[in-house]
Amino acid sequence: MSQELTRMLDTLTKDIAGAKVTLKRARRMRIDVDADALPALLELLQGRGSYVHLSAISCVDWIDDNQFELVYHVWSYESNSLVSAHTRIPRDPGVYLSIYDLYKPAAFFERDIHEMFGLYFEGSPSMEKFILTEWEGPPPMRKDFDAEAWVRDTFTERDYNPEWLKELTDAGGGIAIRPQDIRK
Amino acid sequence: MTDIDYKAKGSILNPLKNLQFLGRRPVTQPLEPRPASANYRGFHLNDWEKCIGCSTCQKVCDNAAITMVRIPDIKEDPVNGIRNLRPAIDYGRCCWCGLCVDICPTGSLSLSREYVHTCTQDEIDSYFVLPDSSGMHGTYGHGWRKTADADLVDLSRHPMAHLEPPQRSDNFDEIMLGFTRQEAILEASRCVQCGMCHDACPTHMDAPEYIRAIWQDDPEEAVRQIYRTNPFPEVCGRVCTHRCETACSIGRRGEPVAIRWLKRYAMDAVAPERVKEIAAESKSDYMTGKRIAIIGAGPAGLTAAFDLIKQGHQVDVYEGLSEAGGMTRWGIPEYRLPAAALARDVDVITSLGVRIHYNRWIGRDIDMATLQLEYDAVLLAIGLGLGRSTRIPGSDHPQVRKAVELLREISQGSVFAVPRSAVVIGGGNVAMDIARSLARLQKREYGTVRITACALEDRAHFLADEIEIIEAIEEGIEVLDARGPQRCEQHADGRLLGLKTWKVDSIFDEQQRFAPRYDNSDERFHEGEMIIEAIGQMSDVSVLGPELTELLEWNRGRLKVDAAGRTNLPWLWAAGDCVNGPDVVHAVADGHRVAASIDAYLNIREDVA
Amino acid sequence: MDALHILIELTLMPLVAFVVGLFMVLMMRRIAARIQRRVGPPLLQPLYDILKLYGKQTQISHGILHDIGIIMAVGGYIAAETMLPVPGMNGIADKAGLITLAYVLMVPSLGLALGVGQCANPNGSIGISRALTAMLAYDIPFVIVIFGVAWQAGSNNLVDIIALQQVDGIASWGIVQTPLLAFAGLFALHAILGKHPFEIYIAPAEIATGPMVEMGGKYLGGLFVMQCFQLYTAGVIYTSLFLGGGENWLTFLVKSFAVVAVPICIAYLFPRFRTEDVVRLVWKWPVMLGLIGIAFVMN
Amino acid sequence: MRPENYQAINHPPSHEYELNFGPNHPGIEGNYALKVKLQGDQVVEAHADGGYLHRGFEKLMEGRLWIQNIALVPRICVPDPVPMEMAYSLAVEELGGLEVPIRAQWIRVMQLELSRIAAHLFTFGGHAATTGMYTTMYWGVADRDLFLDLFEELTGGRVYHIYNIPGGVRRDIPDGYLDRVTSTLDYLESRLPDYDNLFFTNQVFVKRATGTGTMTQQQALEWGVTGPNLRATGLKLDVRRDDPYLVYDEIDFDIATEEAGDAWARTLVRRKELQQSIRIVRQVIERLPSIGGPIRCPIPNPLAWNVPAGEAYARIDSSKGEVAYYVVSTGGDKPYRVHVRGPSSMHAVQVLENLVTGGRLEDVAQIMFSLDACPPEVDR
Amino acid sequence: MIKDIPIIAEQAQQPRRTNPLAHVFDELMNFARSRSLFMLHYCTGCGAIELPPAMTSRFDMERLGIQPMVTPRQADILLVTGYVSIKTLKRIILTYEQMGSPKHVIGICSCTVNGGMYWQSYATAKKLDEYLPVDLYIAGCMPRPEAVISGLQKLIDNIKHGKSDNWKDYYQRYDHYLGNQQHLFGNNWQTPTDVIGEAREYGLFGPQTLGQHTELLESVQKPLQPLEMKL
Repeated sequence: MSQELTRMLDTLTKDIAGAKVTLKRARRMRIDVDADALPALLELLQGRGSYVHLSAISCVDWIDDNQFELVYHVWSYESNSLVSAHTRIPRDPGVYLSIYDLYKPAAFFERDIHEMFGLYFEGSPSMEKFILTEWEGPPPMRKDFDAEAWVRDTFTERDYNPEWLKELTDAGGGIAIRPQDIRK
Repeated sequence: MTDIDYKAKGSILNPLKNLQFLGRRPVTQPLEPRPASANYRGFHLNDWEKCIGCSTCQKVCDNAAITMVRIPDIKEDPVNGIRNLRPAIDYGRCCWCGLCVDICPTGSLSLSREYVHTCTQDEIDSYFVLPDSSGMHGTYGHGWRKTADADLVDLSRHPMAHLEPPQRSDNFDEIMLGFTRQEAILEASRCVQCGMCHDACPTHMDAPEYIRAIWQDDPEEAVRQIYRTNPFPEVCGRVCTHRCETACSIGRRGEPVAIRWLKRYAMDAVAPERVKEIAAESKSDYMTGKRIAIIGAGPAGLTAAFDLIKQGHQVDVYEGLSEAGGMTRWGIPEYRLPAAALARDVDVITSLGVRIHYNRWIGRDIDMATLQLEYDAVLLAIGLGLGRSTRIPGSDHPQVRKAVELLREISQGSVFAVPRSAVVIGGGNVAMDIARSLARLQKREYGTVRITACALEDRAHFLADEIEIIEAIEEGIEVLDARGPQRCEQHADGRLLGLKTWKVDSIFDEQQRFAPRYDNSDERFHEGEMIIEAIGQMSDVSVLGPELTELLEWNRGRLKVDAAGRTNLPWLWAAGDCVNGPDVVHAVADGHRVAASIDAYLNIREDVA
Repeated sequence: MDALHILIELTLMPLVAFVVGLFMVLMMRRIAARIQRRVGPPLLQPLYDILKLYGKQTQISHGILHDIGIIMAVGGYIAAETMLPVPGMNGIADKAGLITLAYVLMVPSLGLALGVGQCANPNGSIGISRALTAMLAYDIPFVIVIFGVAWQAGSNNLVDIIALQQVDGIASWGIVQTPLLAFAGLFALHAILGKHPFEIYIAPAEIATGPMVEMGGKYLGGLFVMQCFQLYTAGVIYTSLFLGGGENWLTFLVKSFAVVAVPICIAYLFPRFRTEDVVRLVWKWPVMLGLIGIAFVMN
Repeated sequence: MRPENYQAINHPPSHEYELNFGPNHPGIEGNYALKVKLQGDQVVEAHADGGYLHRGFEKLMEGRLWIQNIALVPRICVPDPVPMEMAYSLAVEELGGLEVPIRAQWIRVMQLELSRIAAHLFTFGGHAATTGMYTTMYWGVADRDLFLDLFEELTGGRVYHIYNIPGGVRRDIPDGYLDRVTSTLDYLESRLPDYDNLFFTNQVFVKRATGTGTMTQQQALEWGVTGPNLRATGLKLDVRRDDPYLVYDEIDFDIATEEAGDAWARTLVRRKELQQSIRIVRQVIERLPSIGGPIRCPIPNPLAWNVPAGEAYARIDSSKGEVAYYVVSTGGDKPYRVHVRGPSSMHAVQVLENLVTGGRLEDVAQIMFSLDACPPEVDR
Repeated sequence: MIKDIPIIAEQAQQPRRTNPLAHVFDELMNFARSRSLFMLHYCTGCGAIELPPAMTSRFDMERLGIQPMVTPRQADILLVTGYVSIKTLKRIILTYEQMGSPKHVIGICSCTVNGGMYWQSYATAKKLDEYLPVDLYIAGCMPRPEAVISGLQKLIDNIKHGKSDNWKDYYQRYDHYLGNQQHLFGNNWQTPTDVIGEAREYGLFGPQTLGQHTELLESVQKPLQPLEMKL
């Protein structure tokens, strides 16, 4: 069945330049596609391929390539299969097209990606902050934001000094390796 | 299971049926806390007897909740891999996931069934707890503890490809074939980075670091880490006594990480030319102009040479034989350590500028007095070149040989009559080496193996490595334990017949002195055309000459040196087996120590000058 | 009856009401606990709650009307208690009629409305508007029932009504004489108490406890006291109207507690209605039954 | 008290006013907020406001070892944590090419379904409480506690089980455990008539729930509704069937559906699922003793586990809907990226806003609970 | 439309009450307080999932006189159940300031002590006692209902003996708490409650009530708009 699906997808995507279909395992297909062609691909998938359920939009920050990868996971209730459409866009300026008019759930995911990665979606119904309304730092999910360093700068650790520790310190022992010592 | 038409079934009076509960007993539990289930994840318990302070729990803790605390009352024992650290838990971080329990290499950590702890702001320090086996507020018994099927520690070693007995028993090809890249990464991944190996290693090799580098598939970095402390990685990667593996925390309950083989893998994986570059990375550009003579091109001498040349001194090594390596060259058979591997190590050292003068026997070709005059410092690293004798009746027979000497002959390729049967006295690695070397020769010459090895110790206390014994048996050698040699029997024509042994009852007396007691009712005779004594070695100190021997201080037949390896003469140091007894890695450690001492001495002299 | 006697009665009657009310609250909570399969609060819990609330250090007032509102809420009930005869004490019951009582009983709701309006919390405002709607709903059957009983007894004086019912034992009780009115009355009582399914104005999940939203400390304490009085009032009115009042203290208390227990038992088995459903339901069944009852009475 | 802060709200001329539903509000599931604009008690506009439970899980997971994350994931959905562990484990197993032993798979199914039962009991309680029927809540939570006892015995933790790790489960089932599961299931079944009398056939509740928060099939598909909420619109769709994981394709169960698509239908679907879950667990109890073998496949040392590079998308049907984990590995010892798709990120935001708008103030809480929205899934 | 909202508080503690009954009265009040605790129904974090069991039939908190209350005005104890995201922490502080004294904060789970599970998270505050005075901690992640009940019993015991009065510390060292709040929330942070005024009212005005942080507050303070007031 999976073979048929791949063939079906191959014919579906033959007009889309640069689209590459790979079968990852049963019911999981991957399509790599250029950023320009993605909306057209999704429209085809939804309209002719019955992939009506947008399961998620994932964003991956490939900072070394200076790119964001957007992965659109769409599910078909008819053929019971998932297509993950992968596309990459430059990290700068980080603007892309919304697919809200195709898939309504995109509103949430695009808004989420906007506040977590700072990637702007043109045409999305709301790009207002939702979760991080009171956060002033950079988009936190970007790889160049070092959350642990931020936490170190902002908060202090609790400094316990229980009796047993005092006794050990007096006897020449005491704290040897703190947990932060082993973290690089 | 039928579907109910809920809407139709409902009557407005239906809920009133539940007024019956007015007459039923409540389900409420008593106010006192219930006992938790048998594998509840409550507060920590730690069995301090079992805990070795390896701090693996700290590494797996996802919440950075574990601090290692030094307990002065506990004795450190690096050789057996015990540190006086114990984990303390910050319950302001802990999430009771129990990963620390599942990964604990010793199984000392467990979680109790206790779960109530409350405190006010003033008592907040009570959230930082040093768990022992008594629990937080009293013992509630073990809850979550390690089980066999849930261990996160990989207790079994990744097997290495090796030659099977039929393939190896008639040749001197190297038995262990080395890890492939995939195998090495898998084996390296077993390491929990506790660093017990580092502490136990005489030369304190950065084993966790190079294992990590191997795991990260970066063998060059591994080689770099290795060369920081050991210029004999090819040798140590094969024949080291691997105290690291004895101390390895994984070895507490399973097979230790194959640290030695991983070292060898790192060397195998990097081209020799690249190794030379890496080894030379920290070499000083500045030449001090000091000259140092080193007698003996064994591991100790060459290690010292390696260090000293890197510090910019000029080093001359005098070697009595035709090749460098000392005991590692002549005393270890090729199937364990191919000469080519050793040559690569030596090559790296000579590539830094160390000059080795071969076939220069001290006392014969050059004397100590000359060296003292020509050089700023002299290091004596002459090793243990002579074998000891059992001195039992008949041991002066020409066919009763010393193992080291015979091994040297085999290594040098000297031709001698291979005996059809032989008896080896001794249960150490040298005994196994000579037994297995002879076995190979026998197999090649006669197609059969007739060798008996008898050791004083019983099987559980053999000095040789377990794997050596197993392989020896596989190769057809009869290994007998607890046999005390009594007499070398001769035929009337002077031909050697074999060895007579008694069963050993005990080896040491109450004061732990060597005083074997035998059971002479259990007497056995082992046939052998040749008997080889492999019970220990000694130094050939005759090279020093009587004058110097007089001047130096001695300690039970060995040179007396201070902690830095210096003799009582200011210009003379001694290092290696001749001081410490036989052990390659110890010799390397010694080489480093002496080199540091010499370097410090030369620098001071320079300052004075 | 001299003035002093009246004065003593006027003091004692609210006090008795309060104490009995405390136990009614306890009963309510215990019944709830029992139905919910748990143990429930200790004996003096209602008293502890009130004591604690009055002992709070912070007492936040939202203005003078807020204070007055609470005073009206509690005061209205205190006034009502003096009009409810108990065994041995009539207070001013023989002077004030049922109509007065009905009016006095509206005071607390109005007072609450006044007080909550001051708090400027939208939840409170919604809550109070719901409370007034509910009042509008339950007052109609309530008045019908009162009217019917008064017609039946030929007097709108509670003392007379009780006396009449005690003439002939159980047979002369209102519940036997006018069962339809009694049922309508129970219905109205349930709505007056504002228990589920008529609990529309507290509704924590919808409007976060409505009128009580800004009440803390002694204001909330006042509401707790009011609750004691409310339960007591409901129990005693119904006992007086339909169960022949109290022949002695024992029967009086048994009857009142029994009356209160009925809506409470029902309350914990039902969710709440929507506002319009409450109005629709209360205007439908009890009003219909009440009117039929009156028709019977008038015949 | 600073007096100027106690101004009355300036009512706009159209008599619209805003009301904050939450974060501290009993009508909100968890710590979440809904800003509703009202006209009378008609909701004209609703805006969800999340982030009160935001912890940055996805960032945290990038900084922790593969195995450390198993302690982290259950916290993403507190009332129903097992599917979170499971989806993460499934994704890592797919990446690492781990073959989960059959026995572990059956244990996992049992755990998933027990978790579903516990979550549904909790939801019934919460839903009933929004309409003021606390008795159901008291019962539901108390009966759920019996299932937590089962979890405690199996996994060592009542709520956060941390029991699944990539490769299998952490402990085998204790002796006599299956008997105790059976008796707890029997108890629950004997309680179901009581629940029916009290709650499911309670006409007051039926009246309140019918027609509340109705969505059509078309809307449900368009808004990305999943799980019981989708099935309440009459669609027989279930990840367990359509995209089977573990051993669900060997298990016999019906997909519970209802047609109406309102709060009542959603509750009823859960009620039926409860029975189906009991049925599934009973099948597991029947099969499990005959399935031997290990409970976990060997995994590398967790401290030095480089999961092969790649990406995996694991989907699971939780009691709330479709849980999915998108995990990307670059071959390191930590995930490069984990994206958590909680079902409530649809239900608690877009769907809730849509359903609440145009409805009544008194139904807001009920709609939220009938959708079984779980805010921590949204906030992550 | 500005309304004056006076605070009717108990007069500051009398130096020494001579009336022997006063002592009995105090004891009685402490007892009543300890036996009647209204708990704010606010699920701040994941530990809240163990509160329903503790409240409901199986563990029935009402036996101890504890019942959930919906608004802060009515509540005596604030259970901070686990991690507090910074966004929630603001609401917790607002809520806390609106509660009537005497009030008690209970920090449940690891996260309130030292960050717990989320010690490296950019979104959560790590130590609750920096921002609010905490009366009691209950250990666990999350604590079981029995542990919660044990903790509450301890709190009851402390209140009965008049020991649990950390709430006074908030007034006496307001500057310290405000400083930490400003550090985290920014310098524009303000709440609708006039803590300093209340401190004066209660006679809890201490040397550390005012300080550089309250000065900063004074300088940035602005009348709050109704919507902001509700945050």
